[in-house]
This record gives sequence, C-alpha cells and structure tokens, in this order.
Amino acid sequence: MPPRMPIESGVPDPFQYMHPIMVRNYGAWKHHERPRPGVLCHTSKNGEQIWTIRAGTQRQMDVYTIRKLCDIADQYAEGYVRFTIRSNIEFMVSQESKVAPLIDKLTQEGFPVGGTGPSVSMIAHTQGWLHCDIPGTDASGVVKALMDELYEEFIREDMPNRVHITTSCCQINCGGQGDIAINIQHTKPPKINHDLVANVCERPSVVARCPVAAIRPALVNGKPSLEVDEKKCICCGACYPPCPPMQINDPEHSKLAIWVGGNHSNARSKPSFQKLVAAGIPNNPPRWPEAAAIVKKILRVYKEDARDWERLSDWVARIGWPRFFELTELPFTKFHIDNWRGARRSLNASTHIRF
Amino acid sequence: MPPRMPIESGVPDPFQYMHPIMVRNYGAWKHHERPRPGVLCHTSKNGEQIWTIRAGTQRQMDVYTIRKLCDIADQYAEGYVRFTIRSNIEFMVSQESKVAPLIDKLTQEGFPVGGTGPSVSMIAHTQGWLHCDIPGTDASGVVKALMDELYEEFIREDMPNRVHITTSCCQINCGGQGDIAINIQHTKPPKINHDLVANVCERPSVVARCPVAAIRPALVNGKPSLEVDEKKCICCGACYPPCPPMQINDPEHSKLAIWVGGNHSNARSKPSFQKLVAAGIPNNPPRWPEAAAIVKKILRVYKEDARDWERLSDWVARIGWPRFFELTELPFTKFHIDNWRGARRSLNASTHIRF
Amino acid sequence: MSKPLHNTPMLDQLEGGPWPSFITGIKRLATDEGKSYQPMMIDLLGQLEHSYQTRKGYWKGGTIGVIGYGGGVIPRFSEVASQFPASKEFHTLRIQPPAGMHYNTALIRQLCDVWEKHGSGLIAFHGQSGDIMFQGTTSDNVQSAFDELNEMGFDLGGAGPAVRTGMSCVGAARCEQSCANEQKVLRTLVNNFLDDMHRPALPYKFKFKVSGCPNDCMNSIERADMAIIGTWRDDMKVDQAEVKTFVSKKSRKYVIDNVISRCPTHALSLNDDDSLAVDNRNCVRCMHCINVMTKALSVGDDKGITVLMGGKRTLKIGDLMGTVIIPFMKLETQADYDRLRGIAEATIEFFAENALEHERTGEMIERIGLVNFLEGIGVDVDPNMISEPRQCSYVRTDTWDEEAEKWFTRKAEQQAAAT
Amino acid sequence: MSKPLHNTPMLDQLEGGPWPSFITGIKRLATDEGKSYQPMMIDLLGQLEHSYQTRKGYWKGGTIGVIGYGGGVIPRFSEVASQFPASKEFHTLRIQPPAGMHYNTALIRQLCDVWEKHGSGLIAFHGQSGDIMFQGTTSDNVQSAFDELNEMGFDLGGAGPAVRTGMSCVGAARCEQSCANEQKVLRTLVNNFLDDMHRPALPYKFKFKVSGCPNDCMNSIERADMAIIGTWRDDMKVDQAEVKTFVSKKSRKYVIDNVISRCPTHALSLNDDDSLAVDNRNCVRCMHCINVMTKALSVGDDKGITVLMGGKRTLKIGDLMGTVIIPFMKLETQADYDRLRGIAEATIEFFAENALEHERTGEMIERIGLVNFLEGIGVDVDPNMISEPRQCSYVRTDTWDEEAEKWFTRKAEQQAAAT
Ligand code: SRM
Ligand code: SRM
Ligand code: SRM
Ligand code: SRM
Ligand code: SF4
Ligand code: SF4
Ligand code: SF4
Ligand code: SF4
Ligand code: SF4
Ligand code: SF4
Ligand code: SF4
Ligand code: SF4
Repeated sequence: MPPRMPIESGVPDPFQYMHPIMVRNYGAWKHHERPRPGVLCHTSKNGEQIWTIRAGTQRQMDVYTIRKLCDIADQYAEGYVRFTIRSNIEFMVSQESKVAPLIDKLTQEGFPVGGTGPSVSMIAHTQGWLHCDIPGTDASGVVKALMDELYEEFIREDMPNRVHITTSCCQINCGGQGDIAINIQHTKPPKINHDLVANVCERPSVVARCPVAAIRPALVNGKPSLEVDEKKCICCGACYPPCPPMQINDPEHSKLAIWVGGNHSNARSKPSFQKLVAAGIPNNPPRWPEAAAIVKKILRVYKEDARDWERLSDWVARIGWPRFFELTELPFTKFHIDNWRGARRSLNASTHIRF
Repeated sequence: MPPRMPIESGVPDPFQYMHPIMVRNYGAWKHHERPRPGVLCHTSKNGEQIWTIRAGTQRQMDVYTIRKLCDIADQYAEGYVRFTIRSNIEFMVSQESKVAPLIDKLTQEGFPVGGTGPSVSMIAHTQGWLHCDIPGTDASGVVKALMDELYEEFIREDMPNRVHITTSCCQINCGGQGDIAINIQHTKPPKINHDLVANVCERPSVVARCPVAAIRPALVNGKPSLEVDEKKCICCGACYPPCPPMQINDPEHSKLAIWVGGNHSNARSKPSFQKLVAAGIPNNPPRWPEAAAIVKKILRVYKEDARDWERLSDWVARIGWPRFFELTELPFTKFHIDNWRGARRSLNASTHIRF
Repeated sequence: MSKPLHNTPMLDQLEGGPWPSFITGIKRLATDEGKSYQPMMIDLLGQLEHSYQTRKGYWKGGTIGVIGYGGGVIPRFSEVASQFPASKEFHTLRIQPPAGMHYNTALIRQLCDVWEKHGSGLIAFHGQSGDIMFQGTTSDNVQSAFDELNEMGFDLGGAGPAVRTGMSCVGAARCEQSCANEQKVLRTLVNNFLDDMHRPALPYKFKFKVSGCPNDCMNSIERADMAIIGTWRDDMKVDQAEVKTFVSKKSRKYVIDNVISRCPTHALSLNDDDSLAVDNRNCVRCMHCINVMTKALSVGDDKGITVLMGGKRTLKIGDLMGTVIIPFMKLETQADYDRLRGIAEATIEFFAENALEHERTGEMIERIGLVNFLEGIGVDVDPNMISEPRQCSYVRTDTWDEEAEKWFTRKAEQQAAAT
Repeated sequence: MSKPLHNTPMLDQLEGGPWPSFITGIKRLATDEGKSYQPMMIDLLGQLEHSYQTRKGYWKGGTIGVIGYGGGVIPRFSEVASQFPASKEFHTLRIQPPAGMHYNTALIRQLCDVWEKHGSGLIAFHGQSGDIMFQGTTSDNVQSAFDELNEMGFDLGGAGPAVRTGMSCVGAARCEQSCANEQKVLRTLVNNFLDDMHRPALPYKFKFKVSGCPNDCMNSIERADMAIIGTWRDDMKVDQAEVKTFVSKKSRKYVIDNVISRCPTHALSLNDDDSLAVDNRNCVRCMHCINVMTKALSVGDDKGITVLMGGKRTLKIGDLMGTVIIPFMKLETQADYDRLRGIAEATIEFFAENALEHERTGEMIERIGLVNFLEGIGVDVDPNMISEPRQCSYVRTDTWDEEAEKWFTRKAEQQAAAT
C-alpha cells in the first residue's frame, strides 16, 4: 500500500463550527456592552444579541479538563466555544438568562470568569521546561503561579485599562510584547562543550547568529570548535539553539527581567515596545515569588495612579519614567540606559522633566 | 617695545550698556503684552513698564546704516538697543508715547517693524559667497531676496505661531534647524584636483571626515592623492573644508533643498529636527525665485490650515505628512524616506493614517 | 498500578491557588490507569520536577515529521531518558485551528479522542502563533495522529523556515469594530502558501496575522511579517444623541479629559451643546474614542485594509514593528483578494531570493532599505509609509527630477482614473 | 574717483524690495570717497558679482591672528585677486558682545569708528554663534583693529577647535519667563575657559548656550555642546481670576482646544467653573500654557537650571540634540556657580582627553555611550536623562545587584540629607 499522502487543507473554514447567531450576523455587529466582568453582550444591526462568557484556562489542558469544558458548554451554553489569543475560553449564548447559571457552573468547576475590559487577562504563555529545547525557565508554572496571585484582577474589572502580561522562557521571546513581560535574561556567556561542537554545530551559521559578532571559529584541543569573546558577549543565548553545546542556561545566572509598556494596539498612541524596568530577579521555581512581587507592585501603583483608559504605556508617558521608578521603588541603573542600535532616540533631548 | 599682549576679558558685563529700566527690574518681570506687531510691553513686579520696538536689519551692515540706527535710537528712543539672535534690532523706551513716532521713523528709514509674536521673523543668516571659503550659495542675498517676499509676514502677526526660517550655504549648516530651512544640497561627488592634494591636504584626516567612508588614499599619476568611491559618496561635501582640492561646489549640481519642522523650543512637544520636503531646487541668484516660491507656498498652506499656537512641526504632526505634500503640491519621492542611522524610527509602524 | 509516580514536591506546590492547574491536569493523565499515555505522563512529571529542582531544561530537538511534509512537528527527545524512559520522546503536532478559533463541542471532543488514542492527552489551546498544540507523542504515533486529524479536515501548521500558522481575530463574527472579513483574509493568504508552509525552504519563518481593526487584537504589527489590519476611509459614524447621553452620564470634564484630549491628532472637540465635532480629515483611525463611546461612535462604511510588513521579535537586531506598505486597499471583490494575494506572493518571492539565511523580512528590509524592498515587490513609495521624512542631509539626490516626475505622473493618473 | 565700480547687474537686483539691502550698504562704502576701505569694497562687490555670475565662491583660508592668541580671526584670501586686487585679503574678527547683546549708542558708535579706521566698514550683528563680526580687513590691520577693540573692553571670540563664543537670551533683563541669571551663567562659564578659547587645542569646538527658560530662545539644546536652561521645581503660579478673564474672552472651547488639550502630559483640566486645575506633579515645564496665558500663569519660585550636553549640527553622524545631564540644580550661591563651573571643567577635560580629532562632545557620547561619559565626568545616572528605558534585551546585566545597590545607597543618602 502506498503511504497516505496528506490533504493539504490549510486553515479550516470556521463557519462550520461557529455559533449560528455569529454566522447570521457576520459583519453586522452594532455595539457591545459589558454587563459584568467576564461577560460581553454584542448587539447586531439586525437586532440580535449574543452573550459571551469568558473564562480562564491553564492552556496546557488534559483531555479531562477539555471535556469538562465541553460538558459545561453543552449543558449551560449552546455547544459553541472559541478560544482567545490569550487561551481564554469563550462560551456564546443567545439568551441573557443563561449567563448567570453558566458563570456559577464555571466558577464552581474552578474556571475563573473574567479577563474582559479593564482587567488583567490571562498571561501569554510559552513552552518552557515542559517542552522547549532551550528554555531558561518554565512557562506553565510561571503563568500558574502568577495567575494565582492575579486572580482577583482577572475576575474584576478595576484596572485603568486592559492589562496584557506575557512571559518568555528564553531571550528569543516567543511571548511577545506586553504591558508587563517577565522574561529570561542570561547574565553569563555560554559554556562551550568543545568536544561536541564539531559534530553538532554548523560553525559558520553559529558565528552568523551572534548579534555582536562575539563568536569566532577556533581550534580547541586540536578539534574545530568555537570561541566566545567574553568581553563582547551580551549573553543573549542566540548561539544556543543552533549550537546546543554552547550552553547558555544556568540555574543561578539565568535571571528574570521585567519589562513594561509594550502595547500593540493603535489606540491613542502608536504601538510601542516594552522597556526594561527590573532585572537580576532570581529564577525561583515553583512559585517565583520575587518576580510575582514586582509584578504586583507595578500593578498596584498603576491601578492607583493611572487614569481611565490609560494603558500602562500611556500612564508612564504621562507621569514619566522617573516617577515610575519612584512609585514602584525599583532601582534605576546604568542598564536602563539603552545602548543598542538607535539608542540615542531614547535619551531625553528636552527639558521635559517632572519635579 | 614688547608687543602688546591681549587683555583676556572674555564676555563683557552687559549691565553697563543696558537700559536702566532693565537694570532696575532685572529678574523681576511679571508679564508682557504685544500691543501691536513689532512691539512688546513688559510689566515688572515693581510696576514699571518697558516698551520694546523690534525692527529688521540686513545683519551685514555698513557703518552708515548702523549709525543711522544709533541716530534713531538717540532721537526717538532712549539710546539703548539690543540685537536679537535673529539680527533684529530692539529699541527700548520707557513711555508708550514714544512708540508710534519711533515706528514711523523706522519705517520711513526703511527698517521694517515687526518680527514679534506669530510673525515670520528675520531669517537666520550665514556667510555665503561674501565671506566663507566653502559656500555653495550666497547667504545675505538669499536672505534679502526672501525677506523682500516675506515682508508682509514680518510686519504682521497673522501666522498661527512664530515662524523661524534659516538658511545654510553649505551642508555643514551653520544656520541651524528651522521651521523652514533653505540649505545647499550637493548632488555630485567632489571633483578632485589631484595635483594639489599632496601639498594641501592631510590625507588621513580627510579620509576620517567622510561619513560613509567613501574616500581612500591613492596614488594618482604617481603622486599621493585621494580617490572617492563615487557609488558610495553621498555628496555631502564634508571632505571639502579639510581638502579644498576636493571641489564639491558646482554651479549647476549644487542645488537647494528645503526642510521643515525644526523646532528648538520645548513648548508642547520636545524639540524636533527638520525634515526634508523638497530638493533639486536650482541655486538661482540673484533672487532664487524657485526656492522663494516653495517657501511662500508652504507658509500659505500653514497659515490657512494650522491652528493657533501650532508651530509648523505641531501642525504637520496633526495633519500628517501625506496631507502636507498634498497641500503644498510638492512631490513625494524615495529620497524622503530616511536611510541614515536610526532611520527605522521614521517608518510608520502603525495604522495611524489619515484618509 | 503499572509504574509508581515520581515524587514531585515542587510541582505539587502548583496545585494550590485559584487558577486552574496544569499539574493537576497532567497528574490526572499520569494516574489514568491503563491509558497508553499513562507511563509517559508519569515520567513527564518526573522530568519536569527534575527541571524544577535543577532549574534546567532537558529536551533536545531532532527530526520527526509526517509523510509528504517537511515541517509542522516539533520533535523532542529527552536528555534524561535514562531516568525517565517513558517520556523519552515527547513530540508536538502543531495543528491549524479554524480561523478565529471557533469550535463546537463535537469537534473538540473528536480532537480529544484522537489525542487520547495517539498522544499524551495533553493539548494546548493555543500556541502563541495560533496552533492547537497536541503536546507529546512518540515518534511512532506522529503519523497516525496526524492522519486522523487530517482526515477530519485539519492540517499541520508551520515550523522551521516556512510560512507559519497565521491568526485572525474574532472580528466580523462578533465585533462591531471589524472592517474586514478576517477569516477570509487569513484563509486566502495562508492557504495560498501551503507548499511554503509544509516544505520549509524559505530563508526563515514568515507569519501572517489579521486584525479586523486598528485595535489589533492579534498583535499583528509586531508579531507578523505581514500584518493585515482593517480600517475605513470615510467619516466615522456619530450618533449625537448617544454622545449627549454619554456626556451627561460621565460629565463634560470626564469627556474632555478622557476622550477629547486623548485624541492623538486633536481631531475631536466637544461643542458647547455637548455634541461632538469630529475632524475626520485628521482622524488617524486610532479607535480610542470609538472604544470609549461604543454606542455613540462607530467605524465608517468605506472599509478596507492597511498592510504592514516586517514585524518580529528580538533576533538578531532587536524587535521590529511592521511598516506600512499598503496604506489602504479595498477588499470586496475577488479581484481585490487576488491583488492582496499577489502582494503576498511578490513579497515571499522577494524574501526567498534576497534574505540571508535566518533573516526575517523586517531584518532584510532594514538591511537593504525600504526603498529597495518596495522596488523589489513593485510597490510605489507613499508618504503614509513613514511617520516623517528624512532628518539627515546625508543623501544623494542626483535623480530628484526623475523621481519627482514619477510622483506627478502617478498623481495625474490617479486623478484621471478618479474622473 | 580712485577706482571705477565694477558692473554688478545681478547684485543691483538686490537693491530693490522693501527689506534693507546689504548691497546698498556695501555700495555706500564702495563709493565712500577717500575712505581707506573704498577700494577694498569696490573689489569686494566685483568679486561678489563674479560669484553670482558663476555661482561659486572665491575665498580661501589661511593663517592670520593676533599676538598672544591662536584663534578668533577668520582669514580670507581671494582666489580671484588678480581680477579684484583690493579685496585680496578680507579677514573677519569675531568679537564677543556683551552678554544678551545689550548696547548703548555710544558703544556702537565707537565700534563703528574702529572699523571705519581699521576695516571695511562692514559689521554683522551678529554671527550665528553670537559674535559681532567685523567683516573684512587686511592682514596688516587685524592687530591694530583688535588692539583698539580690546582696549575698549572687548575680546576675540572663538574659532577652530576651541571653546567658542556663547550666547545667552535677554532673559532676566526683560522677560518674565526667566528662571536664571543668564548673563551671569554665560560669563561664569565662557570666561572660565578663555585659555581654551584663545589657544585652540581641543579635539574640536565646544559651545555654551544659555536660555532662561524651556522656550529656549537660544536654540541651545540643538546648537550647544553644553546647554544651560532655566526651569523651576515648585508649582507654577496660577491667577485664577485672570484664568477666568481669559476663558471668558476666548471661550471655553478655545481654551480646551488650544490650551488644555495641547498640554503634552495631560496636566491641565478646565474646571466647570472656568478655573484651571494644574497637575503640577506631571507638568513637564514645557511653557505652552504659560506662553498662551501670559497674565494668568507664570513660572514658580523655586528656580534653577537643567543642563544638557552634546547638541550640534550635521557632521559627521547627523544632527544631534543635547541630552539631559543635570536634571535640576539650584543656581543661587557662589557655591552653586562653582559647582556648575566644575561640571563644565570636568566635561571639557574629559572631552579634551577622549574625543577623537574633529569629534564633537555629542559624537563622543554617541561613540562611547552615555554611561561611560557620565562616569568620566563623575555624574550619576538618573532616569531624567532618558525618555525611556532600554527596549532591547541585548545587554549584559551581571552586575545588576551592585548597580541597584548604588541607587539605593544614593536614595538613602538623599533622604538622610533631606531630613
Ligand atoms: C477576544 C479577543 C480577540 C480574539 O479574537 O481572540 C479580543 C476581543 C475584544 N477586544 Fe481585544 N481582544 C483580544 C485581544 C487583544 C489584544 C492582544 C492580546 O491580548 O495579546 C490586544 C492588543 C494588546 C496590546 O496592545 O498589547 C487587544 C486590544 C484591544 C483594544 C485596545 C486597548 C487599548 O486601549 O489599548 C480594545 C479596545 C477596548 O479595550 O475597548 C479591544 C477591544 C476588544 C473588544 C471590546 C472588541 C469588541 O468590540 O468586541 C473585544 C472584547 C474585549 C474584552 O475583553 O472586553 N482590544 N485585544 C482577544 C481577547 C484576549 C483575552 O482573552 O484577553
Ligand atoms: C510553541 C511556541 C510557544 C508557545 O508555547 O506558544 C513557540 C516555541 C518555539 N519558538 Fe517561537 N514559539 C511560538 C510562537 C512565537 C511567537 C509568537 C507569534 O507567532 O506571534 C514569536 C514572536 C513573533 C515572531 O515571529 O518574531 C516567536 C519567536 C521565535 C523566535 C524568534 C524569531 C525572531 O525572528 O526573532 C524563535 C527562534 C528561531 O526561530 O530561530 C523561535 C523559536 C521557537 C522554538 C522553535 C525554539 C527552537 O528554536 O527550538 C520553540 C519550540 C518550542 C517547543 O518545544 O514547542 N520563536 N515564537 C509558539 C508557537 C506555537 C504555535 O505554533 O502556535
Ligand atoms: C528676543 C528673543 C531672545 C533674544 O535674547 O534675542 C526672544 C524673545 C522672546 N521670546 Fe523667543 N525670542 C527669540 C528667539 C527665539 C528662538 C530662537 C530663534 O529665533 O532662532 C526660539 C526657538 C525657536 C525654535 O523653536 O526653533 C524662541 C522660542 C520662543 C517661544 C516658543 C514658541 C513655540 O510655541 O514653539 C516663545 C513662547 C511664545 O511664543 O509665547 C518665545 C517667547 C519669547 C518672548 C515672548 C518671551 C517674553 O516673555 O519676553 C520674547 C518676545 C518674543 C516675541 O518676539 O514676541 N520664544 N524664541 C529672540 C528674538 C528672535 C527674533 O528676533 O525673532
Ligand atoms: C560665521 C558663521 C555663520 C554666520 O555667518 O553667522 C559660521 C561660519 C563658518 N562655520 Fe559655522 N558658523 C557660524 C555658526 C555656526 C553654528 C551656529 C551656532 O553656533 O549656533 C553652527 C551649528 C551649531 C554647531 O556648532 O554644531 C555651525 C556649524 C559649523 C560646522 C559643523 C559643526 C558640526 O559639528 O557639525 C562647521 C564645520 C567645522 O567646524 O569643521 C562650521 C564651520 C564654519 C566655517 C569656519 C567654515 C570653514 O570650515 O571654513 C565658516 C566660516 C565662515 C566665515 O568665512 O566666516 N560651522 N556654525 C557663524 C559663526 C559666527 C559667530 O562666531 O558668531
Ligand atoms: S521563549 Fe524560548 S524557551 Fe520559551 S518557548 Fe520560545 S524558544 Fe522556547
Ligand atoms: S550569548 Fe549571544 S552574544 Fe554571547 S556569544 Fe552567544 S550569540 Fe553571541
Ligand atoms: S553654512 Fe557652510 S558655507 Fe555657509 S557659512 Fe557655514 S560653513 Fe560657510
Ligand atoms: S562628498 Fe561626502 S560622501 Fe562624498 S567623498 Fe566627500 S565626505 Fe565622502
Ligand atoms: S482587532 Fe478590532 S475587529 Fe478584531 S476583535 Fe479586536 S476590536 Fe474587534
Ligand atoms: S479614532 Fe482616534 S484619531 Fe480618530 S477621532 Fe477618535 S481618538 Fe481621534
Ligand atoms: S528663553 Fe525663556 S527666559 Fe529667555 S528670552 Fe526666551 S522666553 Fe525669555
Ligand atoms: S507648562 Fe506645559 S506641561 Fe506644564 S501644564 Fe502647561 S502645558 Fe502642561
């Protein structure tokens, strides 16, 4: 029998799985309201309404959990769900009366209802120790530990605007930008296992990967290997994926760093990149309390000081970075001063100063 | 007799030449008004007032013109004057009654009164063919020709905010940033007189001056000279001052370019650099009509479209560059897209677009 | 019980707390007597605890795939298989979900069944690029799992130097801000490049992301090589009665301080009668006022899209945002969609030929310059592509007149076409 | 008449028009029978007309100075002296004016007399760096002209790789916005570096500019290596009665659209009773509202200065703005002025030792990095020096804890000092 060849079907058509009200009113929505945290009510131009109930999940779900969600969807909703970009699940129902029982059931089964409007939504999640080949930390564990701490912020809507947190388990940063990002930051150059390089690594491509040209081919103990100029090396770990013998992960020296103010939306200001605010934070499983404390502190001052509709980046733009460091009590160091390409743009070329 | 050695006296003390009201109220001013264009009235905390009448000059003045101004100062004012950073002269008087006769006299003698508030003030002036060793155009002539055209804008205050124009007679740009800047832009690489290089130029420093490393030492006809990689050369002329045999000025190919939106003040937005809007403009003495026409066009649309207190840069920030090109009818070309250091910052990384 | 559970004191600490616990879930699988995945999940927990204890990861890559494809499976082999033999292979299948991530429960149950049979029972909804990640199976089971999913109408996503799985927001399905048919855009684009997805041969990855409006819920500007974002060209819609209701509910001061003065281009003004003046000519469609006053304000009717290119994360020159390449195009007729597909084709072709190895589109644009890139894909320069013209006089403008002429010709043609 | 005038058809066209004509002025000198400068000015006009006709300049440099000094004179020798022999030398003396450019007529007349006697009779008030430029004299007359000016209390300004002539705004002498004693700052600084001004031996030029407030009428941020700008630390002063007058004169809408919504940090709000709420904590002292409402608003009482470094024009890396180095310092006591002078000394010393030839302070900072520069001049890092922290993770943070400790220690010391 010839091998089965794949059907290259690509992205499936979503209409076959979509709630009928959404199909009927596709492209004809008029406005929406949030009757309570975790619930959206969209009204269409045809007068139809749909209620969406959003609940948090752990993303990496066992089939039992998934089936439990299906059971709930079948019994308390209408058999249709969708997932958001932040791994929240959404149940769509056609009647307001179904909302409260569904919420009760979800809450009872341990699925927090929230993540809408000005709340802290689920953290964007990566692979970590559970699956990736290059992680400096875990992802699912970090997310779980943090979401436990931010539970109230998820189920309520009392932040100034929506808060999108991300994590990344290595400096490649699959987690993307975030209002707050908790990322790995290595602090020591890779340790090279010279015996393996020749067999495992394509040396020219490894050399080409280094952003600061710190790697050069070398003969070590008579074998072709690689050498790192440790003074130049910025410990980014970019050499590690193409060359695993260049071990960058270190139980002690792979630290966490926290970044704030990443903003993808075009609302008000243009999209912005996140900025480094804290580093040198211990990578401390299973609950990463030091990182959690800083995140919570940042959220607390943001919540106290920001105005309605100010995303974290908008808030800091208004109050200024000096005040951000003052309020969060984080130290300001020379590392905060950018020295990467185009860094000059980040210097204060004005007398705009708050006292 | 031993030679006279200089008295290194540095910057003179200004109080000896300052109007007595200014001396008495030094540091104690309260507010000011502009009773009419060209006139400021400052009131001090001590209740004293001083009227300032500002008039345009040609900057490069013969002693007769200067003495005439002194005569006017003695007869119609109180013998004290100062010059502004834009080569305007200011007469200070203690009584309002002196203002009108002074203005009449100045006007009658050909000195325009104005340049205050939301007017087009005198153009920042450089040396040009009259004195500099590297100019691609004249300065005094350009300024005279343009100010003739902008006379009404100088004596009136009907621009949205103050307009500061500059000129520079080579790409070194002694004229600084401006709301509008009219500068030389060379378009052909330097023509090297190889016979002279060895005698006149310190070759390593010339090589070091080139911003794009297009110059290399070379032997030409057996003599040490320099060679320019004409593909790399951006025709900036930076090599010409240290090495006059690298002639960059060209009667035809040294063109004028117009830049807008330079803003030194911290008012509202942070200070900003000017941006290229038009180039390839003929360097056309004695009256540079092509450049003048573009400047006037820009001023006209700015005046029509900008809101009160918008400097040119603020106005364009609000209406956007596409509309600027539309309204001014200037062509948008690939040259407008920055490709110098940090150019990425100038790309539109958002959906902020006006239609 | 076939195999004892490892001691997992650190992981156990992730079972407390109010948020759903992935550890509890994995333990459920590890204690699922008789299931094929049980031993694997027991050892997976062991290895993970070992990672927590030693603060290091223990997976390495390899080469695993399905017949006919060069990518889409992420192979994982354990470096500590001697200690945890049952999870020595733990490969992940990246499967593309329906556009917009819509499911009914029947479908999800079917997906669970497949993974219960051929895999670990652990599924991630979804990966950061939008795949359903079927996490953990053996080399032997990869093909059978895929076959079953493929028969259901599902296909592998991207991995390696290939076109990647894309994402589109819920958009038109349930969002009044939607200015595009997001699912159609996504399917048109991704499904046109399935060869480039399944047989990785590009210089590096290439991602599409589609957001229905400038709120950009898909993070497309920063996380996609080609971002398609819905927008509109005519005036926004203002329901002045609703404006007044909003003002009276929230107070004038609130509206001035939170709506009027937050407009990035000063395009809003509150009239003395509490109605709203919108300067649509200078509105940049940022969405802010529309987001705040959901009932009073809404997007216009003349909808279309903006296309940006070159977004990506850190490697190797630092994060890049996309750049506007197509300021506006309508997306209504088949011809419109063909045009969009054509732009994507030209881009990927140019990328394939001109990017260095492991160089993303944005890095290539950075290296060769936007103008050369535009020439390469046959797009004219446009002032909407920049936030501001050049600031530095270091530029050679010999051919100014020719370039200016191009602009004037283009404008004249546009004018002729319009009349 | 000693010498016929050259034909100047092009220059003649610069005599028409309403603006004062420098050509008319030069012609007056060229027709000034019997004056020593007459022949020189006749030929100057000839050479200038030749430039206009051929669109080229015809001056070259050389070496001319006064005894005891290495700079301050700009030597000009004609390349077309064979055609225009009387203007074959046309050197300019750069003379520093009184700070703020204040004059009485007696002084000006005296200056004219000197230049009538020793020079061309042509004086520029002023050069772009603030010098009075005595334009045009022969090599022989440079010394005598200088001697006479020097006896009057005037000194040469800077030229070449030296400390340059500085500028300070009219400021305290006649401006309510002034937060500093501008003339004193300028004189303190420049007059401390006269050796570095008169004997050029720095890597490149170094300019001071002083503005009394953030309106920066001296363009100091972009045009000075060291910019000193007045500012204040306490609350701005608000005369609410004048606010109300302004609002009633201009209308609420006008005030909202032109004052409130233009504040860069949303620090203003118009109360319902037409009074103004200022969030002084977030006001960045941009001056806008104070400029617009001159009578209602004014700067605070706790005045001081901000120091920025590194501004300059194009060569060789493109224009640079200065960077905040000292966010705020008081400038009241002699000790305060000494401290400022100390900062300038440390800066120029570091510049002298570390800049490459023909490299400005800003370029040096760009090359070595702000942090190294700060260490070099003994200034601690401060978040006011940046608009935002780093965006790229490419940084090595081994010594994070030490650096953090420095900050905490510093903060503790400041707190201790404050109490
Ligand atoms: C469901 C989802 C799209 C999807 O297809 O999955 C979605 C849905 C909506 N977004 Fe979103 N956004 C979703 C992710 C995002 C993201 C991406 C992300 O979370 O990583 C962004 C960009 C984030 C960023 O900038 O970093 C995003 C930026 C916005 C904004 C802009 C907010 C701002 O002011 O900056 C709005 C406008 C608003 O809040 O009214 C918005 C508004 C909305 C609205 C209100 C649109 C509507 O009228 O229906 C939707 C309900 C939101 C709510 O939670 O109240 N959505 N939205 C995503 C839910 C994620 C979650 O579970 O938390
Ligand atoms: C699985 C996933 C994280 C997750 O748990 O969700 C992931 C995991 C990996 N990413 Fe990623 N990336 C994932 C989304 C992203 C995103 C987010 C996005 O697509 O919006 C980004 C940032 C956006 C971008 O494309 O730049 C991202 C930027 C990277 C990069 C850096 C790319 C760059 O140009 O800077 C790499 C490195 C590389 O490709 O060499 C990378 C490489 C990897 C590798 C393949 C690591 C490696 O080289 O071996 C990881 C495999 C982990 C594993 O064992 O499964 N991953 N990666 C995401 C894909 C799941 C899916 O298909 O849905
Ligand atoms: C006299 C002078 C200072 C001097 O020591 O010579 C001066 C004097 C005043 N300036 Fe200025 N400025 C002077 C050059 C400048 C410059 C520099 C320049 O012209 O090259 C700038 C920065 C220009 C730039 O940003 O490119 C400057 C930016 C301002 C601003 C900020 C305007 C803005 O909104 O951006 C103000 C505020 C205002 O207009 O109310 C201001 C305000 C003032 C005030 C109103 C201050 C006061 O309360 O007395 C003074 C009267 C101005 C008037 O013309 O109405 N002055 N002012 C300069 C007159 C130049 C001239 O003859 O035209
Ligand atoms: C005379 C003056 C223009 C004027 O007519 O007002 C002038 C004239 C010259 N400048 Fe300038 N600069 C003059 C103010 C400026 C300014 C404005 C300022 O100081 O605020 C700048 C921009 C600010 C700055 O310092 O960057 C300026 C930036 C330059 C540069 C570029 C410096 C740079 O780092 O990019 C050069 C080139 C050089 O020094 O090699 C330069 C070089 C020159 C030279 C010496 C050309 C040369 O290398 O032979 C010019 C001598 C002309 C002459 O024959 O007198 N001149 N020059 C100004 C000095 C008069 C005075 O002392 O008051
Ligand atoms: S961030 Fe790094 S470690 Fe984490 S999943 Fe992505 S590539 Fe793997
Ligand atoms: S860690 Fe980064 S900087 Fe260091 S050698 Fe590797 S790639 Fe280069
Ligand atoms: S701009 Fe150039 S030509 Fe003009 S004075 Fe300055 S250095 Fe000379
Ligand atoms: S003109 Fe400029 S780019 Fe060309 S060789 Fe001279 S210095 Fe270099
Ligand atoms: S991007 Fe716009 S259209 Fe899409 S879900 Fe978000 S708000 Fe709605
Ligand atoms: S959408 Fe944004 S830019 Fe347009 S009017 Fe509203 S706030 Fe202003
Ligand atoms: S800088 Fe400020 S203090 Fe100085 S003159 Fe200008 S407005 Fe007045
Ligand atoms: S001075 Fe500027 S920043 Fe301060 S309140 Fe006024 S407008 Fe706002």
